[in-house]
Amino acid sequence: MAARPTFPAGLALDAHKQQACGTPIVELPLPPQVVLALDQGTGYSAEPVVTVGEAVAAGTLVAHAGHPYASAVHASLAGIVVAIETREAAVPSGRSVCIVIDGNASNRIDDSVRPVADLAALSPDELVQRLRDAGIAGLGGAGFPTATKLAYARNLGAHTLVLNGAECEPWICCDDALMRSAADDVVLGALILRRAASAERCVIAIEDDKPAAIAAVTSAIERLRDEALTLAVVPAVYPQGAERQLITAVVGVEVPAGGLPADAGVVCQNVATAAAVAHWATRGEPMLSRVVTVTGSGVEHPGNVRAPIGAPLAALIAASGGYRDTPLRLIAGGSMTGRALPSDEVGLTKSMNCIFVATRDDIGSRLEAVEVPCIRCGDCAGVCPAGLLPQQLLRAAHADAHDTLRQLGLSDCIDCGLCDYVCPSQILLADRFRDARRRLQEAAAMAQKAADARERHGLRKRRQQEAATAEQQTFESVRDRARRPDDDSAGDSN
Amino acid sequence: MTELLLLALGASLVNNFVLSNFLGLCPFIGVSRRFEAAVGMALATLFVLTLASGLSFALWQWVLVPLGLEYLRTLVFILLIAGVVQFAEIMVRATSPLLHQLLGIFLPLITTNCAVLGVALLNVDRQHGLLESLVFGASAGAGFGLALLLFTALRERLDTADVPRAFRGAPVALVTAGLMALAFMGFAGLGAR
Amino acid sequence: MRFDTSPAPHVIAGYTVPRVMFQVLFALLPAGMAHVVLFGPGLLLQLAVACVTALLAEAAALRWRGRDAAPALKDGSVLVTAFLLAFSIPPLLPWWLGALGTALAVLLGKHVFGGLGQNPFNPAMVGYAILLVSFPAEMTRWPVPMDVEGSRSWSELARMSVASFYGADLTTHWDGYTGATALDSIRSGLDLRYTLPELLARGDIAGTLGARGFAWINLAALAGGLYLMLRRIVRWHIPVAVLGGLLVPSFIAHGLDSGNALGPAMQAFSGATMLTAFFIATDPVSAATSDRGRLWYGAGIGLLAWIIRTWGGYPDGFAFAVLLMNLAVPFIDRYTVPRIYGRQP
Amino acid sequence: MNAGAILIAVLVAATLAVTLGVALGWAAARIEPNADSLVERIDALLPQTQCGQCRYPGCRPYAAAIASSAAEIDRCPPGGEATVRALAELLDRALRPLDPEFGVPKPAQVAWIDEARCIGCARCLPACPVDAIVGTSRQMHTVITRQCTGCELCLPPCPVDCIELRPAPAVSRRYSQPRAA
Repeated sequence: MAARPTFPAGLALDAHKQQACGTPIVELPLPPQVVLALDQGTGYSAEPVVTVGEAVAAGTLVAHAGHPYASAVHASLAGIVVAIETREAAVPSGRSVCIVIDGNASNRIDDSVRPVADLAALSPDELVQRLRDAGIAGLGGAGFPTATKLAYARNLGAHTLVLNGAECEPWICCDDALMRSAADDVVLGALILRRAASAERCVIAIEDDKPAAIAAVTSAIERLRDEALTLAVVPAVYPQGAERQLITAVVGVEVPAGGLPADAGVVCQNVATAAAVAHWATRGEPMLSRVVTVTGSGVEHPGNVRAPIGAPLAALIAASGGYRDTPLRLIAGGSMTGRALPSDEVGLTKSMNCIFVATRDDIGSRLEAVEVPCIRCGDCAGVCPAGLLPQQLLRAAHADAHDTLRQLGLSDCIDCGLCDYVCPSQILLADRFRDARRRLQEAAAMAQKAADARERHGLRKRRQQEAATAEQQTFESVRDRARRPDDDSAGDSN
Repeated sequence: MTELLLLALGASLVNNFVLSNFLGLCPFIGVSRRFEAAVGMALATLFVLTLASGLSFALWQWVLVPLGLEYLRTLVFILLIAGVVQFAEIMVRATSPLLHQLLGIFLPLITTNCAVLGVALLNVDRQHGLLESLVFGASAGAGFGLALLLFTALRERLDTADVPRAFRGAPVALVTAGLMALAFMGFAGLGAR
Repeated sequence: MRFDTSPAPHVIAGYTVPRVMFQVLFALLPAGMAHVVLFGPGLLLQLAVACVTALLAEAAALRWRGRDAAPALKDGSVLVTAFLLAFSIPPLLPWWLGALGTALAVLLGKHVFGGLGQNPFNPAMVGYAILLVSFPAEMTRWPVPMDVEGSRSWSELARMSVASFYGADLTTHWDGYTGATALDSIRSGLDLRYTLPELLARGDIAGTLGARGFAWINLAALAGGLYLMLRRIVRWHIPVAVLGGLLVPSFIAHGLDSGNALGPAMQAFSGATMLTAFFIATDPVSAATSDRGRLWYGAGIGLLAWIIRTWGGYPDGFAFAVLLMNLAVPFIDRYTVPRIYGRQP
Repeated sequence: MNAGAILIAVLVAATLAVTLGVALGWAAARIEPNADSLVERIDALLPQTQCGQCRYPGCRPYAAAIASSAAEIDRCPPGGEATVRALAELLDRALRPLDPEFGVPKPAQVAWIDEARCIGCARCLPACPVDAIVGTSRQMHTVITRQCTGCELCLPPCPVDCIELRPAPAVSRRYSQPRAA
């Protein structure tokens, strides 16, 4: 199949996938303890519905998704809740309330875990609700609740479901492994998601450097014979797997700035999410585990591991043969956008697709980098998939010039890190932009608050004025009424 | 036609009022910190220069010369320019009070902008006709505006540059203006051959 | 186990500024060899004095600001400035003028604005323009190149270059060895109402592709420039735009008036055309930043150079054309922001 | 030079002056200055706490005072240095530190009512410039945290000092785009 045209810019990177991709997916033995972060990576936390000391079974709901950006959390291990407390966690803020469960050997499974018998009878709305209850969240890296995304897609009338199997980021290959071993699950999940989103068609997009996955998915599609389902092979160019860029490559439309993919008639889900949906449909299991790549020169046997959500990362690394050499960074994600974690005690989250244990061999280029002033060479602008001018943004960020930053489209930066990658001055551009974006968001929130206060103050002043006028009128009418019977006092009004 | 074109080219580029003749330097340095203000200043100066050229020509040709009052020209021109500038100020205040704030003292100072009086006097010295006066005034204004806008955009970039402390602000602005004048020397002799 | 944290991305390509700068120096090699063969070893002397002065000036400026000078001296950027200036000035220039020009280029053109990456003007062109305006006689005296017929020997040229470098008066010994450049001779010829064909028929002006001597240097610079484009140090926008801005009007003008207007081949292979198009105008610090902006910027340089060459007071307008477009860069950048993904143009 | 020439010269100059004066006077009277748009742009940069620390009865009156150059831009402690900077940039005025006479900047804060001690006197309700306190007589009052500007104007009327200021909660995070994967 010929590769199709893609989004502008981007860069073909050294993939580093062979390390972890040679071996089949390994099942992690049940760990003695799991640490379930209630923020699963979106910045919004679920609310605990269990108390310390309570016994839970595998699949028991332990935290309820109050906010649409939070996802429900289920016990991934049968045992006793031993703590509910704020801990270090593998989430952007660095900390989250966590539910800690000590396992007992019962392996009891919650009664609610039953195959979904009436799947075909469920309406799309019911499907979305059931997926929300099952705590299904995007497994591609953002951890955004699938149900919320589907609800947006339904509200805005999305016509196409794009299933993201691009996996463009170096080092990560969990989706590749999953597609090769469980292509039927992916395809089944795709059909369920398409129905839940009420989309007309579904396209599974895979980068052309994964021929085995392409073959597996192709034959799974053939077995299913559903005309709404097609495969798109996209070139292996980073960041092909970024939602907006993939949509442009596959569907040929751009997602409007500041809008959602659904505004362009598209909803995007990860292939692993689709497989998890299939898991839920066939076994009734909420999201209890995921496949994660454990890789880097710092682990003995790189590979893909299926592990319960909340499993301590140390356990995953131990299952991969433990550390070797001198591990310098523990990175959740790949080399381009992964977040370096302070500790391997944190639990696996739904959004964590890769554990990259990096040694000097892997990240030496960054460790040895010496930052020099920007020479405006424009290489960063040449690769920016969002069409931005990082060199100009850097100046504006340095000067903290909010208007300029907005004009230059800081909010459209997708944080792919390519500008850093190519910069000959070796400036930490992506990090500066993250920082500037945070400041910009804070300023916007302050401005919103000020605007609200201005409006309320205005309303209050008007109300006071009206009250004063009314009082004046009342006073005058009372006075007039008091005056009418007594004509002699007419002259007093002067 | 060619004559007028050469006149315009000369007044705007080759003998640029700011960068070759060093006329009108105070707003050039003073109103070049913000681009919006510079655009306003460029337009105001263009307006004043063109109007003052036409009116001063009329006064000269039809009042001062017939009455033999040529010696009054400096006084009368300044009076005239002051009037035009005041009018420009009223217009600016009505259309954009923010611009009025930004231009501040430099708006009334157009009155004593040597570029404006310079154009009026040069028109008389070179015995320009009405059309020539207007073209000369307008292109001098355009040249002033061009230099001002280029300079302002440069200074905005210098604002975020890592300039040595001793050169920050006015010193580096003056060095930049000097290098601009150097670059404009490239136009020297243009049209002379 | 605990780990250090650091922001993403964790792996970078490892391109560096010194690598870029030394590639540029390397690409100047062919032009340098052609220069030495045709005009004698003067260029080497100029390079030596320019490099030494540039490094000293850079070190002094950084020391004075209380910064570490070592990395800046090693990154090669100041050497690029020195090389470009040395290539632009005549090889017969007395050493103190070369030193003065370089010092002004580095101090006034670069460090007043804050050093690497901050200078709005191309430092080498600042130095060149100051020298040209201040010392017009010295700055327009070139050796007669070796490819002009005559009985000059290279060793004699070398002796003259060294003598001139120390400031000897050339008129006594080497009168016939120096002269104006081809572009300069054509200008003065045209001023004296000769026609272009008459001038080009003289053996001392035009070669097959362009001006005697300079045609080979331009060809060599073109080769070096293509190498830089191949190595992706330079992208195509600026060189193509510079050449387009120069050649399109010269093609039209030559078509209209072949008696007076230089043709595109002569324009392309004389003076500093190729050096500017590939090495000087492409200095990223002082160039426009977006691709579209770079097209405007380059075209402006080419067009202004053509205007100055045709009607102006200087024989080769490239230095001023570059400076003029340098000062328009922030203005161009303002209006050539590329369309952002997902936004209306 | 004779007296006639002087007279003519004076006449010409005077005529010109009078003509220009009349024309300008007419123009000044006919063309209204439009100050409101400037006041609005200044008001947009103020934090809208309506706290009155600038000694003007609210943010908009202070904006009007700045626009007419009656007040300097250094009187707004809740906005802090950022507001002074934004104002200086908008108006191209010199950057200056906040005048401590009008208070010192504090971290963002919101009012909080100790409901155990509140006697429900309702005196704080009219004091709030943004109606962020709810409650009626003899009922417990409470502050709508999201709308409170932390202006402290509710403190003085409270007879039992049951209102205190607490650090404002962090601004809410918005849905950030899924990252490249």
